[in-house]
Amino acid sequence: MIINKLSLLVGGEAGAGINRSGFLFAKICLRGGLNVFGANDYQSLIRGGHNFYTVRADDEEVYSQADTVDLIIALNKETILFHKTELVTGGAIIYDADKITITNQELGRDDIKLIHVPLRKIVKELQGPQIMENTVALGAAIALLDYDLEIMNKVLKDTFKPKTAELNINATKQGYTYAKQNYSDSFDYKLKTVKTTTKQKIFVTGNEAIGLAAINAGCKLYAAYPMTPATSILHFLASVDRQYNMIVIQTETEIAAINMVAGASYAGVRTMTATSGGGFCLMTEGLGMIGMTETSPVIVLVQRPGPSTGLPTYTAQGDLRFAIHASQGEFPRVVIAPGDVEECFYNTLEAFNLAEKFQIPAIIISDKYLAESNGTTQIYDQNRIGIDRGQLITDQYAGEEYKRHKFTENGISPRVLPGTKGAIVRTNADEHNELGYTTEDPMLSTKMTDKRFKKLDALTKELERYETVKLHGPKTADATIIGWGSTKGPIREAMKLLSKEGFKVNYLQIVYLTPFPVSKVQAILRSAKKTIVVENNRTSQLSSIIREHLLKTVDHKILKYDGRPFNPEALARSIKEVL
Amino acid sequence: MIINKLSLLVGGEAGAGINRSGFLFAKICLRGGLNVFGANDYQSLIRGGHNFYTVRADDEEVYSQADTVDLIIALNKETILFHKTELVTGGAIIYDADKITITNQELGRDDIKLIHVPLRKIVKELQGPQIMENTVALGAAIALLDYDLEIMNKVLKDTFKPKTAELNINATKQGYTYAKQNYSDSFDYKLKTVKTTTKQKIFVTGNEAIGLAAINAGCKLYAAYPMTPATSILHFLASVDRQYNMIVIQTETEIAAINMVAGASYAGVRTMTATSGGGFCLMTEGLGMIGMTETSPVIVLVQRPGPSTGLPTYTAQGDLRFAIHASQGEFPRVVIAPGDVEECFYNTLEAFNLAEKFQIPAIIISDKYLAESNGTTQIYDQNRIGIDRGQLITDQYAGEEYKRHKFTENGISPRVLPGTKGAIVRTNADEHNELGYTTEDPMLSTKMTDKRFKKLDALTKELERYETVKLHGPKTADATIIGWGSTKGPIREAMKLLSKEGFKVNYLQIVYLTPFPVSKVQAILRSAKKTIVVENNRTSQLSSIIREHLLKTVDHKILKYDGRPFNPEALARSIKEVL
Amino acid sequence: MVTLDDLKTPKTNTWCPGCGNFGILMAFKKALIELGLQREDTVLVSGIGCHGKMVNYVNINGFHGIHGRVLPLATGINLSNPNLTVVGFAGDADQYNEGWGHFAHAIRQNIDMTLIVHDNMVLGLTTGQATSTSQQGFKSKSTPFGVIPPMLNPLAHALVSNGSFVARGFAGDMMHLKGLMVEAIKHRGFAFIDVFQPCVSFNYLNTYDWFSQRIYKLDEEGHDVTDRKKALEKSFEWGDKIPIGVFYNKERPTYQDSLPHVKDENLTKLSTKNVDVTSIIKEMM
Amino acid sequence: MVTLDDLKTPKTNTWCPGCGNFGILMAFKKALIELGLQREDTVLVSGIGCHGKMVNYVNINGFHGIHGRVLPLATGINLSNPNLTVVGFAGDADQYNEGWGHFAHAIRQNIDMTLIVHDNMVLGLTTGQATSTSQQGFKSKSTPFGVIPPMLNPLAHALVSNGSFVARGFAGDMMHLKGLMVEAIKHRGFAFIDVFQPCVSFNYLNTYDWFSQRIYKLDEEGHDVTDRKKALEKSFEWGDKIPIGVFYNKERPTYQDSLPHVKDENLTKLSTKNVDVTSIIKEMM
Ligand SMILES: Cc1ncc(C[n+]2csc(CCOP(=O)(O)OP(=O)(O)O)c2C)c(N)n1
Ligand SMILES: Cc1ncc(C[n+]2csc(CCOP(=O)(O)OP(=O)(O)O)c2C)c(N)n1
Ligand code: SF4
Ligand code: SF4
Ligand SMILES: [Mg+2]
Ligand SMILES: [Mg+2]
Repeated sequence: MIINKLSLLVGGEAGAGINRSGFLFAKICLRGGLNVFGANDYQSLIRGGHNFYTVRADDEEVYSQADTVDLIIALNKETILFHKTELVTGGAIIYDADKITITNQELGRDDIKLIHVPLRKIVKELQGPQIMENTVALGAAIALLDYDLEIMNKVLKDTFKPKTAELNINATKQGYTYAKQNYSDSFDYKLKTVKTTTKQKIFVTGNEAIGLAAINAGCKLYAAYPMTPATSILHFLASVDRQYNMIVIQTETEIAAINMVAGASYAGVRTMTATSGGGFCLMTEGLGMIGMTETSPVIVLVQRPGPSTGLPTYTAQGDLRFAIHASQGEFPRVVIAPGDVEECFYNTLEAFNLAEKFQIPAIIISDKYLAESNGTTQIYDQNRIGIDRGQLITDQYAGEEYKRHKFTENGISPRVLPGTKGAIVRTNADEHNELGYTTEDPMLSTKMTDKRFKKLDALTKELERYETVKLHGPKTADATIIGWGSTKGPIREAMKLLSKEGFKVNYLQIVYLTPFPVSKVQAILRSAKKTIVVENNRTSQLSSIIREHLLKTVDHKILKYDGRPFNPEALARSIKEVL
Repeated sequence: MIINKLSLLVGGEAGAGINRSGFLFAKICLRGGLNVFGANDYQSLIRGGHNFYTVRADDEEVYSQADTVDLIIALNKETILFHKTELVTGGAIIYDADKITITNQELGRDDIKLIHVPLRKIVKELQGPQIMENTVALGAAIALLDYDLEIMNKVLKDTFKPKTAELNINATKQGYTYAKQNYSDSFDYKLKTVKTTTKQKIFVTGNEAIGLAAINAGCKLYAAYPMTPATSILHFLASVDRQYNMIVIQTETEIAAINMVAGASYAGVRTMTATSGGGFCLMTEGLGMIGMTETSPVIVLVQRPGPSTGLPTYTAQGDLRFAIHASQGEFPRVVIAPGDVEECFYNTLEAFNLAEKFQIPAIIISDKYLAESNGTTQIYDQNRIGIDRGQLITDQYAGEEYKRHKFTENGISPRVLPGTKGAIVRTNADEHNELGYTTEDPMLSTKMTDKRFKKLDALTKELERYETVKLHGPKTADATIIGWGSTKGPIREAMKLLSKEGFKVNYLQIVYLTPFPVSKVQAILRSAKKTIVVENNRTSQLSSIIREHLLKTVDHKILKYDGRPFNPEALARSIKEVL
Repeated sequence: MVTLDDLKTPKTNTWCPGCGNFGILMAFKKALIELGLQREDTVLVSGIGCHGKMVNYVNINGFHGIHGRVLPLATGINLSNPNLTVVGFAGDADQYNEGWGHFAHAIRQNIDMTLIVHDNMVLGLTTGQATSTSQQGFKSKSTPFGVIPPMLNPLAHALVSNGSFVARGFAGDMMHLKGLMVEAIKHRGFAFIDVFQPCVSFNYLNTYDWFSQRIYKLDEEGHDVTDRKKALEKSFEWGDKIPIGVFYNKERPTYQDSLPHVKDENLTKLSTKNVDVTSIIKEMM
Repeated sequence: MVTLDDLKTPKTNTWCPGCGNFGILMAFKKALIELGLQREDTVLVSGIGCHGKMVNYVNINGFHGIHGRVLPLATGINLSNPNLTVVGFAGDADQYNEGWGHFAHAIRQNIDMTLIVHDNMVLGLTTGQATSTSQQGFKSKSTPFGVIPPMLNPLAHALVSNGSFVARGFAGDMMHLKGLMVEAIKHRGFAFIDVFQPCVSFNYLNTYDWFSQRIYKLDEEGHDVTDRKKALEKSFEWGDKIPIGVFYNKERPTYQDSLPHVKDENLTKLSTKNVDVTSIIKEMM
């Protein structure tokens, strides 16, 4: 009997509620005190095709999906055919044999259990919509797993409006009862609620965490044009803007969005936009203007596989160099890559502070895997990172004529917002003097460039206090894995596996990519015996950055660029190969 | 007496014909067998302000402007005030004392000659337009320099329509006569026609050279939106499109331009666009589409100082990293940086060939200084670089169903143009299969990415035969200067100065920045005693690229980012400081 | 003669069952057959969105471009080789949001191509956000409190941009739409058809029924297609009665017509050897 | 009360002597004075082009943005702090070429701002290429054989986009233009003025004289500014008689009017301490 170590997959056509049902299952586990990780996999289509959602539940912490599946809920035949090889021996498939006929030959293995539940029939009897089949199946899964139906009912009640909730509660009950009666004790995997001493955790996606942090940080204007996988930030914020005095506006294009947030930042609000590669391309000109005008929007770049439209609903880490070097000319920026849903929250707060304090654009670089997967994390500390708006004069302004781009020791010019009595606030995408008027003077231009780069020095200094890199695992190890962003989950899972096998590896996570934390990385790599970069791209952009900044070649690269995240076991295997 | 070593400056308000008159003077020198370099300096305005054009004429080769000026033609007072300190001892200023009163105090030096010519009066007498004052002054300059008025007349005849030419010929004659009568032999600098055995040379800007090469290469569609300093390519091509069966179209935006050339390339024509940083930003999304669809336009990026609008009429080399990494995802491209007007021509032809042969975007990166300065060069060999369109099936297509993105050994899929009998030509910004249909399959996606990167291998191999780097000066030296693009002129001039002083330096010019010619650079730097990077930017992007590819820090960086090109003597001084 | 079978592709169609796009797809195939166009001589250019998948479902030349850029992409193809018949398929967000900056310009220039906009009044492929042609008050994930501005009127914009062929079709009336496509493709110059395309997954408001109850055919009312002013008036009709059909159709010189040196020239045939530029070089001496 | 002197800046004006921009500059300053606006409460947003230099010549808050983006930039400012009076100055290429994609949308949304387009029918600062409003046949360095397409009609586009204030001025009639500006700035909602602005350096065709001979004032003819259809008809008048003045003026709800939670709220005053998001976090449990 295997208790509280489960990997479940719900699969079916797009539009069959796959995402929702996987999510519900995960929530149920969470409520029982388990740690959960949920990831979706869907195609660029609205109905049909093949979608699936995997949930991993564990009494220990889980950081990613698993390589294998213990229980499949198959709402269509494809799900069985595509995923049967992922099933462990002793694993089971819940399906409706009235709808799906699968021959032994098609299945090709006899070490797994087929659990027929008459989903369609039950839904028909309940006169529910077809999409409810997945709730019935969930009930059956709960039964197989010997888990607590009451928690499920509670989650349904919290999720749906009363009427829908009731319908669904009935549905799960039917599924539950059917499975209990027909398949009692036929499955080795069980889930048990865990009494945790720690506080209830939350289950959240990377995009939600960023959106939530933006609200917490006092973001008042969010402007964006829909683009997978950034869109859910827009949806999330649009659904709550009325509660938080925010304006959430869907613009006509990404160009409009970036210029709108530049204007908003100049006016004096905290502001954010998000997009993916194609939209980021269109934002690059505005990005440079933000650099030049020393305004401070936060820009979220949620990567997906390119080049161009690529694989719009899948994941990749191919835009790092682009984010670092985007736009003509040279100006300081900060590029931050959170690695999990916890960091998505706190790093976003940092991004808002750094942007305003140094009057620079802050780019948060994420990807589909991080943005749309659900992770379990501690309830966010809403006051851990206080709001620091930098040098901002909000009352009346007095003294010498206000100079928006005043030369100062550290390059940062105290900010006054337009509308403030006594001050005229002028800025300029052209090179300008301290007052913001256009200049073409060579000496002044040099000085203004230097002023902007002084801020980079100040920023670099400030970041010494930040967790710009994190070392996970033992301080000394036989090999050091290096990564950035969403590979964090699979890497940490792989480390668990490796450590079980007695391998001593640690993991250097680089959170701040620009300015690159040279000395911190150097300090860690100096004692690294062997370095292995893990990245979701083809050219290993991080390796090139390490070469550039540290004059150091990493020993090995493990790269994956098929749009899918790393799986822990496969990754552990690849690591072992080079150890 | 100094013969055939002259630096002349014509200065005045915008709209006073400064550019034209400097250019005419240069042409006159050229026709006399001299080598000439002409550079303009103007502000972002149409009339007024202060513009100037410098001409250097020499019987030896000249590669850039000089640090000092021997003769000034001042059409306004500012010209005198701004440039008096640049005048050498014994230098002269031609001006109209009736218009410009300048006190000794204002002048502040007594080692120069003031040459009054009644420009306004002469023009009035001739009933010419005010702008003709500069032609009168030119005539006076010819007289002072003891040069040949006949050549001047010839140039005027070749340049203007008969009536205007005649008017101008009269004007120069008046200026000439006045100066001969009043200032005969008062100036130490002389010009003499030179009988050269070599062929007549041409005088051309970087932009003209690129435009000319495009025509020579068979470019049939040029689409662009005006942006300084790329605009003159548009003007140049628009003026001759009717002679060469070309379509030259001013688009509504740069986004339209890049997509239009992508479409044209798919249809099967050689095609080009050009812009500067801001426009290039807007093109980055299309650039990625070109990478993905394996189309092959040539894109010219003419840099100016950023960030953002920056100094729109000045020069910089701040966009190198951006050009290399622009657009999301990863795909091969070629980035070529010609260093002078000769290379502008031949490199452009190479760009067209490489783009088509490897079905990749080719980026030519230039800057204002190279694009708008006139250099002297040998008449271009129009057949040196033949047209190589790569694997192109133009007749009928037969055989298996045509696969636009067929997997092949070297990644290059033979091309058929739409309209060809027997073949359906399909391409796709989404990831696609060989036939161009959308795919989301992980294995196929990996394979397609690898296919595109195989082309990079093939390209890298092909480039071994190309002059991707050039070593100027002695093979062994005490120091090696490293540069790319337009710094070539000032660097070569500085080398002349240094070698006269006995310093032994050589100069590694990197022409192909992507793919970076690692082994060639390595081979040269291995034996370099001291390395000095010279760049028109603040962060020394080339140094970072050398670090990245060669794991090598250069010893010194000489950087200038005030919008102005390096001057040879100042550069030589800076080099000496670190020798 | 091409047949429906020739036009079939191996790709499984991934539109939602019942989607209006099927009507557009079939209408286009039938139009191609009726026009007797060769597969090799026809190019389908599409944007990004559900509509963009057209390129996967018609076996003719195709370029699936990026979001919003059907027009410049198609223009590049058309100018390079006027022998090709170029038909662009865009979405409402694709053309009226992201690609809005090209719309009036391609029309003014009278590029010789056809543009068909799948106007489902939502961003379909990104799961149903509101778009420029969504009705005021329309609720979506990005506009949970309803769309604020009044809807964009693409036909009116096309008409005031000197559009030479401006029409509206309905995906639910395939044969009528086919007729419009035939006329549009035959039209020398820029032909624009906005197609009402029910999105069964996200547009709960503008359904087949909604349209069917409202639309009427202009040609059945004796509308004069050469009267731009009338056409403009008709373009504002919205509410209980909404016209479909040809609003305006009158040829005027195309862009190429004004380029005597390359008129009807297939430029792709010309770039084979180095072009002699001696005459320009002479001027540089 | 601001005075002309208060509005002066230390920057030397670099427009060509005689440029129409001087008329626009003076009209704007006088409008500001007439309206009694405080310098601190007014923001000038400009694009890139000769017109863009406005920001250097009026001593009020200013943001000199990038080419073509006056509208989204100004929108961001206006939405963040509706207490500010935002006036955008764009060029014809700036707004009708590069920025065309924003035009209809800002108008539809009825952002509460004023947009003034310096319509000199050329790209001035880049030395006189043709633009969307250049007349057919206009010769320039980029169109040496003459402009091909018919000119864009920005007023008509504004009108069919539900523009709530649409007007045209003439830089050569400064006092009339000032009147338009005063009305436009007072207008609650999006106010658009296209200004005929002679470019003495590059537009040899549409000169002061050319305009003076043709223009007449709508208000002198009793034009009804609440009649959109009439306004549209008037917008097509071109040739011997060209109308200037207010074509249309009728307020409708602004974008902010439809945002009850932030209506008239100065959002810039709100981001000072961490916002409590407990209620959302609870849903994530
Ligand atoms: C530059 C860019 N921005 C955003 C997207 C994301 N995106 C994909 S499809 C789409 C819109 C789809 O709406 P529409 O054009 O109306 O097409 P439909 O799906 O309704 O046919 C968007 C915004 C993108 N691909 N590229
Ligand atoms: C993205 C981008 N493209 C091109 C330019 C170059 N540019 C500067 S001003 C200008 C156009 C000027 O024309 P217009 O907007 O009509 O202004 P005017 O000078 O006539 O006032 C252009 C294209 C730019 N700055 N940015
Ligand atoms: S989402 Fe709408 S437009 Fe897209 S395929 Fe489904 S029904 Fe059609
Ligand atoms: S170029 Fe034209 S628009 Fe620009 S300042 Fe001169 S006259 Fe005015
Ligand atoms: Mg749509
Ligand atoms: Mg203009």
